[in-house]
Amino acid sequence: MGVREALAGLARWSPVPVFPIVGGGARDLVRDLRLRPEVELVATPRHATLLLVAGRFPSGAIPGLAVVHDQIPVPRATVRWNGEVSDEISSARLVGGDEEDLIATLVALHREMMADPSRSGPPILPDVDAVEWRGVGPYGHGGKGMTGGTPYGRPLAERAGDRDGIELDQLPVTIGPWVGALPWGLELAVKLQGDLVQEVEVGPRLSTDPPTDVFSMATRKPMTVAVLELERARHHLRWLADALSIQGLSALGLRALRLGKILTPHHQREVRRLLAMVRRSGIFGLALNRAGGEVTGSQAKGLGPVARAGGVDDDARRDEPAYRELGFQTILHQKGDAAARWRQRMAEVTQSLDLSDRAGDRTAFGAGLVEGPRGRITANGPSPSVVVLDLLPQLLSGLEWGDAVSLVWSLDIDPTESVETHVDNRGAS
Amino acid sequence: MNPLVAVVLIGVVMVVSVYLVAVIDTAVETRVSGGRGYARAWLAPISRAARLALQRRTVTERPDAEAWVLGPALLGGLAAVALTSIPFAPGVDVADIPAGIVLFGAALLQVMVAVVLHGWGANSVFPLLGAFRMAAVGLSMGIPFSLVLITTAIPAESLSVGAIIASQEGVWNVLRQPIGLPVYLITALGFSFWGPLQLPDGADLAGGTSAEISGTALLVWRIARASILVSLAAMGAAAFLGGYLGPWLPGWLWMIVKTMGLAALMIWSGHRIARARMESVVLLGWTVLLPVALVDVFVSGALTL
Amino acid sequence: MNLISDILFWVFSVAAVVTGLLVFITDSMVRAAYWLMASFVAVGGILMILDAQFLGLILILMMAGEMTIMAIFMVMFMMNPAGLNPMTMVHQHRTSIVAGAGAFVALAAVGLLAEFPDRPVPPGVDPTVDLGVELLGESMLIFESAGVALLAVMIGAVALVSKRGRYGIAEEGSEEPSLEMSEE
Amino acid sequence: MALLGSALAVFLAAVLAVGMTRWVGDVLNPLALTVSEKVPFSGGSPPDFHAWNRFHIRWYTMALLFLAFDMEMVFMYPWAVVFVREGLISPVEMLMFILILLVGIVYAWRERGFEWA
Repeated sequence: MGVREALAGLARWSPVPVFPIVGGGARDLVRDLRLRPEVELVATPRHATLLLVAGRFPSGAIPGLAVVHDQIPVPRATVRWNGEVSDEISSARLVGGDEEDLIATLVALHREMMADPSRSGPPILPDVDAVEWRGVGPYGHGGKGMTGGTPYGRPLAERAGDRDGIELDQLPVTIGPWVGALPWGLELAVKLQGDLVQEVEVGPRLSTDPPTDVFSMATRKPMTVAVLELERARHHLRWLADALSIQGLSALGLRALRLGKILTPHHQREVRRLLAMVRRSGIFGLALNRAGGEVTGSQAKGLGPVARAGGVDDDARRDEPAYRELGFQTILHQKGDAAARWRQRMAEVTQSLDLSDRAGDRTAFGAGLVEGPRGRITANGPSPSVVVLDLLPQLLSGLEWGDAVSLVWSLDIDPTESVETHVDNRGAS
Repeated sequence: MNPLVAVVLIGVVMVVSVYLVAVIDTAVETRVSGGRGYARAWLAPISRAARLALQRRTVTERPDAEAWVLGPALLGGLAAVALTSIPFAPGVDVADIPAGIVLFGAALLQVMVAVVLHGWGANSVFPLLGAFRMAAVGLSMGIPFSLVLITTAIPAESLSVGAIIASQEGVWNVLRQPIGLPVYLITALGFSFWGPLQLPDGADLAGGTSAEISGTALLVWRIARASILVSLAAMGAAAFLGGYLGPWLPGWLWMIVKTMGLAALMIWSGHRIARARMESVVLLGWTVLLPVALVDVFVSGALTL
Repeated sequence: MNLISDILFWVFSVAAVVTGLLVFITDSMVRAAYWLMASFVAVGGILMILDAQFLGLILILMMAGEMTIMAIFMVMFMMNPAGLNPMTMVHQHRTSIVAGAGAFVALAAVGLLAEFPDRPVPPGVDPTVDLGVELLGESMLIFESAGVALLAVMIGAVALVSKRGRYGIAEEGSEEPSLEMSEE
Repeated sequence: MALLGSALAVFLAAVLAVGMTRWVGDVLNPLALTVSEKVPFSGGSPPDFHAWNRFHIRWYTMALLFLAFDMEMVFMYPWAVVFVREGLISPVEMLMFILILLVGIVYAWRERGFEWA
């Protein structure tokens, strides 16, 4: 058919819409794909053509993979980056190598799909209703009475009391682990009453093997301050990139990401310019003005920027001679809410760059306790993300959904951070 | 104007301007992100459209199918009918009726209905939240939006858009009623759910009312949304910037320049201004924009006398 | 021209009646609300055919907000708001049939028996202007007292529903005081 | 009337164009979805309930206020047209009307009727 070929010829030049499923060790790689004009990371599988499964997952099984795969409209295909052959989707294209290889595969596969939709990946899940409903009930729709039964295969939400003193429906819904609105891998079982989050439970954690970044290396041997601080600044810029896109500023987020990738201590001016743009975006007045979510006092212990944003002077760098020589002073904010955490990290980016610039070849840490970008990393304690995940239910309840999302991102959570950061390490020592 | 000519005229205006909106959007995004390659901005809208045309539409288990179809169709229709009330050049208009700004206002307030239906249709949690957000935004912004438009009718002594443009022969309304345009643009962002007020389709809802659609359904939704933006920009140009009035250039060219200028400003805000909180938007509408719009009405009115 | 007007009149009339009927046939609260709006839009269309442009358009403008509010309130209060289980919007059949038939007969009688004025608006007159003059002149008192009535509506609504309602702060479990007289 | 007829034609044409585009898409890619492809998206877990539920809108105070305040629109449009013609009487009368209504808004604001989260 002529029309189809003509459209396929044009569609070749479209950015490839990719829905990512991201496990341990692949977050930075997938996030960097945003910088490539060939690829577009989308927030819902309905807008995607390709499913990208990247990184390590606990015991090989990827929760929700089949569901999300089937939700991608035809023509669709799956790319498994650096994974095992035994993964769930038999038709997945396996790729290893670097970003260039991945991009090349994504683009080639997208063109193939556009040209020949018959090669689209078949649905994984069986074509049967979850609940028998067809023909059930007086009208054959699966229900009985006004609210009874499971009309069209699913029940209606149930009534529950509310803080307004009215009894209204409460909708239990599991959001995540793969949704553009939340950090990759975070699963929240929420009970919504209207647009308000009444109750939250955090779903299973996707902890995998211990991280191999410079901060976890620093628990074992001293590292140069210049490297550590540059990496910390990079980490915060990557966080800024994610958090900005969720506040509707994806272009500004790209700027942060791009800067993070090439960051050196001499980029002070560019960083300041970016931070000024963030401040001028009105984010503190429009988006974070009353987002709430105070984390202060003892519950903030060891949470790095989150603690310091709440006025808790908690920073392992204070006790390091190298940092003392550099005249290191902790930056503190007082309120401990979402806005304070943004301000805290934004201030720490410039501080870290400055430290990195002046550090020379000083080294620090190496004795088991390290101040990582998310907080304190110890030889066998829980990682900061795990601590924060435990705080989430209490922080999120009662918030409007948009505020809840802003709050989650302000906490800088990586659900793939392992529960015990250094299980291997403990075995070795 | 002959209905057939009218359909062709509005059709051409919409196709060209929606394409330009998409190009400007990509270009601004590239600029803000510090990237390179503006050339792709010209091709991107077309290749994306082709890709979406080749994608299968999705449906959910038990949608309100009619509402789901009607949402985008109504949105597109409303954008078109809103454009009919605006003269593009002296004498070039489809329906410059005596109650022109009421026609425009009616079309724009119905946008709320289109988006609510679109979000409701999917029977899925993100679109549903998006639908109710649109209702809240629309109800908060509706009154200030109408008020600032009504204010432009005071010096014209008529509700016709043509008369409003003609009344700006000496001095544009943007100077006569300096509060009007900012309030209009903020509320216009609300009705086109663009930029900082992109709440019904926001990133925190994974696409909101459009989270469950794909293929041509998504394509027409995006086109309709851009058309609404164009209609609002065109009305902003007509009501506050003197429409086709201006020296040296021909009238229609002035109209295009002003319309795309306002559209570019709104698109720019989408990349430089953060998404507002829902509650802040409601508070902004009722406790800031509404009183400010009333001040606009009475001060501008008093100055006219 | 007259033929087109006639056709449009019949199209809008039939649409107004049919969509009005659909309000009571559909199971979905949102559909019911917007069918009602469609009915009003059709009536607005008829008004526009009668050259009452302003009235027709303002009706459509107003109904967008009003019917959206109706939809969200119905969704808020009705169980089964989308009509996923069949339900009926019609209750008290006998009473409603009698009331409906009575109303129809009364309105039909008015339609057939009343003498309607035949005063076409002369061309060149803008009815909107007349409406404005009327509002500021003769009907000033009505107009201002409408303001007072609307204020009463607003205050009543806020007093009844606000979080800090008249029975205390809602979050603390506000309760309506008992109507029983105290013993003292 | 003729002008409005053209506007109606434009509206219908745009609605039809949208419908046609969808139809062309459905011809190119026929709608034949399996059960799992129709599951509503919420990030990987199929929903347990219908999303349509009794939805508690927290801003119902604002909705009720709109209902009342919106009436002012009806008066405002004709008022603006005769503003200049009628002279000083028009702002005075309308200001009176608006001030009465504004009392309601101020009261709602004081009662925190616009806040919910």
